[in-house]
Amino acid sequence: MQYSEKVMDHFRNPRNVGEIENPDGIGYVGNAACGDIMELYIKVEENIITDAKFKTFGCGAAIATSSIMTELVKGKTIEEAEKISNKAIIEALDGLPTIKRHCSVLAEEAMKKAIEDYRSKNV
Amino acid sequence: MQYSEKVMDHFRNPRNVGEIENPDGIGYVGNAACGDIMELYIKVEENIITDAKFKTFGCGAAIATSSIMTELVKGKTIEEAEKISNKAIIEALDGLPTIKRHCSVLAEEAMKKAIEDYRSKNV
Amino acid sequence: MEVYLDNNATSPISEKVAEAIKDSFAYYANPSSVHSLGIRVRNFMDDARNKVALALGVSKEEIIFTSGGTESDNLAILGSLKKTSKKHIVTSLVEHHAVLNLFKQLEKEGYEVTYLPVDKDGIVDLDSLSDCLRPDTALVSIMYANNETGAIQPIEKAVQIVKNMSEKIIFHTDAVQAFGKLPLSLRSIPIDMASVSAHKINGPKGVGALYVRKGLKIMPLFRGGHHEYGMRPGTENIMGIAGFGAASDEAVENLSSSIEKYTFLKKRLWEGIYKTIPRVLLNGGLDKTLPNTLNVSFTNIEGESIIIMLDLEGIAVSSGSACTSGSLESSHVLSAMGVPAAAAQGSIRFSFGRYNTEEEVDYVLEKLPPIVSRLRAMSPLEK
Amino acid sequence: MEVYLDNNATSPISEKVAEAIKDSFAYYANPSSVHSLGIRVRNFMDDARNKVALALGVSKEEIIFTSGGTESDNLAILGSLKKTSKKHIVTSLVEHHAVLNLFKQLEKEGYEVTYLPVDKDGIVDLDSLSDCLRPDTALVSIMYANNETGAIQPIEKAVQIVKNMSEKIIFHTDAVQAFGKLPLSLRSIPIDMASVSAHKINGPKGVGALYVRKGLKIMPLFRGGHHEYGMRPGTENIMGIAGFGAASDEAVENLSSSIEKYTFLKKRLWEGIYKTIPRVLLNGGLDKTLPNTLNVSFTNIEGESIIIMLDLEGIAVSSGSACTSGSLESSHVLSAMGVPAAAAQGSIRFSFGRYNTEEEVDYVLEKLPPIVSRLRAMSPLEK
Ligand SMILES: Cc1ncc(COP(=O)(O)O)c(C=O)c1O
Ligand SMILES: Cc1ncc(COP(=O)(O)O)c(C=O)c1O
Repeated sequence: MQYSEKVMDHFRNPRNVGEIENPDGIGYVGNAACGDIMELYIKVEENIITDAKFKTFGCGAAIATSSIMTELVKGKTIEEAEKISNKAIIEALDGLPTIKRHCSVLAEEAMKKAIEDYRSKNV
Repeated sequence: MQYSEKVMDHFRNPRNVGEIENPDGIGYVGNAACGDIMELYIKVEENIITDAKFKTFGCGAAIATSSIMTELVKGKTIEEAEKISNKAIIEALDGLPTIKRHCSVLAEEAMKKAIEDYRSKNV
Repeated sequence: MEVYLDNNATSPISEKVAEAIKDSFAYYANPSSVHSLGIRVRNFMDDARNKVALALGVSKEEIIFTSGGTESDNLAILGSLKKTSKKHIVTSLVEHHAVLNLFKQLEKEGYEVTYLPVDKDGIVDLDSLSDCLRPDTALVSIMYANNETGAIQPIEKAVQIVKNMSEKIIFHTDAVQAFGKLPLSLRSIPIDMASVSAHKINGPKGVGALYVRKGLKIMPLFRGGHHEYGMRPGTENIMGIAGFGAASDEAVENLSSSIEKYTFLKKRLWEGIYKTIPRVLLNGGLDKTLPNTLNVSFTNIEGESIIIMLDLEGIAVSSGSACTSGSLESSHVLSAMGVPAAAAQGSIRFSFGRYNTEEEVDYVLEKLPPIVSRLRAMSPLEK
Repeated sequence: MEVYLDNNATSPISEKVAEAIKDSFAYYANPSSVHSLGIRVRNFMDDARNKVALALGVSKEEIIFTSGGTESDNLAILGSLKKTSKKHIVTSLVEHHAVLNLFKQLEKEGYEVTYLPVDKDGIVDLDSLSDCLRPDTALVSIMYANNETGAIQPIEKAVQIVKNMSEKIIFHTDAVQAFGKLPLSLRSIPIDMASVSAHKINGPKGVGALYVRKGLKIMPLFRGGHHEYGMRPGTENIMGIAGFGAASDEAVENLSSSIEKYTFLKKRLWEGIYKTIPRVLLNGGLDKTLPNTLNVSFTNIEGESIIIMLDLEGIAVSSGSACTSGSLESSHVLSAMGVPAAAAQGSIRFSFGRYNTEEEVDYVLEKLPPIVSRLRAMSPLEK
């Protein structure tokens, strides 16, 4: 496995680690047996994501994809954030080893779940 | 294949190479397809082998076994010569590689045939 | 500081091994050749064969050189199964993939396989072994010591159980991790075959051997010339074999001092970890394992991220076996031992070798606790 | 004088290869490891892979490292047969034992085998090839150049014939003797697989490669980890692979100059023999053979005794292939060419390599005639 410099940067200096108190949405995906768990928190104001944080149990790629996802969504509308695909994440990280692509899928799913959670509370 | 010094000596300096003119017995064994042909000549006087020569087509062991056989039989009675087994030849050569043992059998057979030939002419 | 603690994955070539390899360059002919250059190479190779044999406590006619532990395992198992029509075979749940994946393949091809369970320390259950043997049991393959946890199996007892049932059941052991780390005297046990590999004991990668007890004939894995007593065709890896001989020699020579050193370093590392890091588990225990192997679970964090963090500090370790690193499955060994997933995922194997020092252990003990803290601070399981 | 003319059996390691091997000692980690030491080794290995690929005119993802030519041949043939249920397979009568003995084994196991005949120069008969292909033909394996006579086979035409019949018939070539001695550009022929071995081109023994055309999947010969694209498990022979890479590089670099040199030496040796020794036969001819290989029959005397006599003068040659020397069978290659037994038994292969000189050829030409005379004087066939 050879990670890109971007992945290594996000792994060594992950952005937005932690939890948000009273978040507007939480997305939780994965399980310990699979080796990856991601928990994403978002704060939403007037349909715009103003803050995002994560907690992740997993490999280097899992941590890096979570980290970059929180960066990507900040300042975006809910609709824009929802459209961030795993491919966009891979691109933003200058690539991921083939066997680590599922991490980008997890990050996409976690964000979708967080948005879903936000919506379910705001109907 | 690793030959004993004795084998190498008989191969480098084979004793009694050649034919005997008007031999009392000739033994011819083997064929080209098998890779070995031996021809042994004996001269017999009053039941004693007074001379022996050989011609051999074959590997190092074939040449060495022929050579030592001619040495071993000289001065022996026909009955003594007949009893020289392939084991005796192997011993006299300080051993032979396993896959070369058939050469000692050939030498034994060639001598037996030469004696048979001698007897058939002297009944 | 560069600290290599991944010696169970592979180990650096020693100086003596490097010398033996360089010396081998002068033996360039083909050992099958008739001419004297060939004979010289044959004798040179047999010297090395003798050294490997001595290290195993067997004789040189019983050693077949192969391309490594994986091939040795496959040759032993497939080579003996081709000689019988019996269809029941036995192994353990904690074998290396070279054995385990072969058994899975054989299962697909119609063999009935018993996978023996292990206890919480990774020791194979001998009652299950006794119970599973049948008249149509062809072969039992149990490793001597485990690559991930270092767990040492009760091989002598296992062989006795099998041979009491029937002399004819073939007993093979994967001794790749035990070789050179434990005293071995295979002649004194009625074992049939044992696999070893040079690169785990400071020899070169890509060369191994299979001990095949005198009198036992197995079929080759593939066809060609009459090399290695007809059991393994192909021009011999002279350079690798020379290095393997030297490595075996050295391993025997240094055995007791290395056992002493490894035992000390391992205890120091474990005690340091235990004192400074909460919620750690020792997988396999301290005493029933290879002196050089320490397997620790750092709960609630994942192994690869620990490895990379340590790597950034110059420390090389692994999680699980080197072959499966980078794959998505978690350790089949820890899961057979009943280690829960969140702990199994965070397991790290520290494996010592010839060149490790006390200072290196202390360096690891300095770097490791903050890494675990940082990763735990990110973990959603830490609440 | 020490004159080594047995380079088709194996060849001495070159200086650059020796350097590459020594350099490899610094790349000691396991290439499957996650840590950066492992990644360095992986990249180092891929460098060598690239060099081998370039020498074959293919790309590095198409190269699988093995333990040598024998394993490569077996992997290619068994690995592709395991993927199909078709039961007709084709090879030639003049293959190396690595292929021929495997086909004989497959025949026993129920495959229908066509052994293609050769002409008096040892060239495979292409009409027989066209005629034998059937809807259930699974695989054709024909060597690129013969080890005993050097005969170069019409591989491009053979591949065309096979692929015209059906794209699906797998075409494998044993290119062990052609590699590094002829210009090869496998990408430009629709060939599926090709076997090569390092030790025939001044690389180390015990390492080889199989070219597997992109997109083709074969089954591994044995099981273990996921190495070599899943086709060949076992920790990689880094040292051997490094040497193989360097040897491939050098072979490509020196190709045209070595062809020129070998052609000159071979012609000089043959003309010298022909002029001074009566009743000699040139097996395979001068032009349709590898530039470095000269196979001559000295009628009415036997090969081993010639070899030993030459050996006593410091000249190393062989008769037949190195694998069969010491065995009792005479050359299956010469017999397929119709060479009579008394001539086949007295055949000697002179095979040139990197370090041979004109002086050496002249030395052989001085020593050889009296040896032949002496042995003929002992031969009962000389009447
Ligand atoms: C227990 C065990 N068996 C087999 C092997 C395979 O040996 P090799 O890598 O030499 O093929 C290894 C190491 O990789 C091992 O640790
Ligand atoms: C044509 C040919 N094929 C295969 C082989 C086998 O290669 P290796 O000795 O590397 O197994 C050889 C040489 O021995 C050969 O000449």
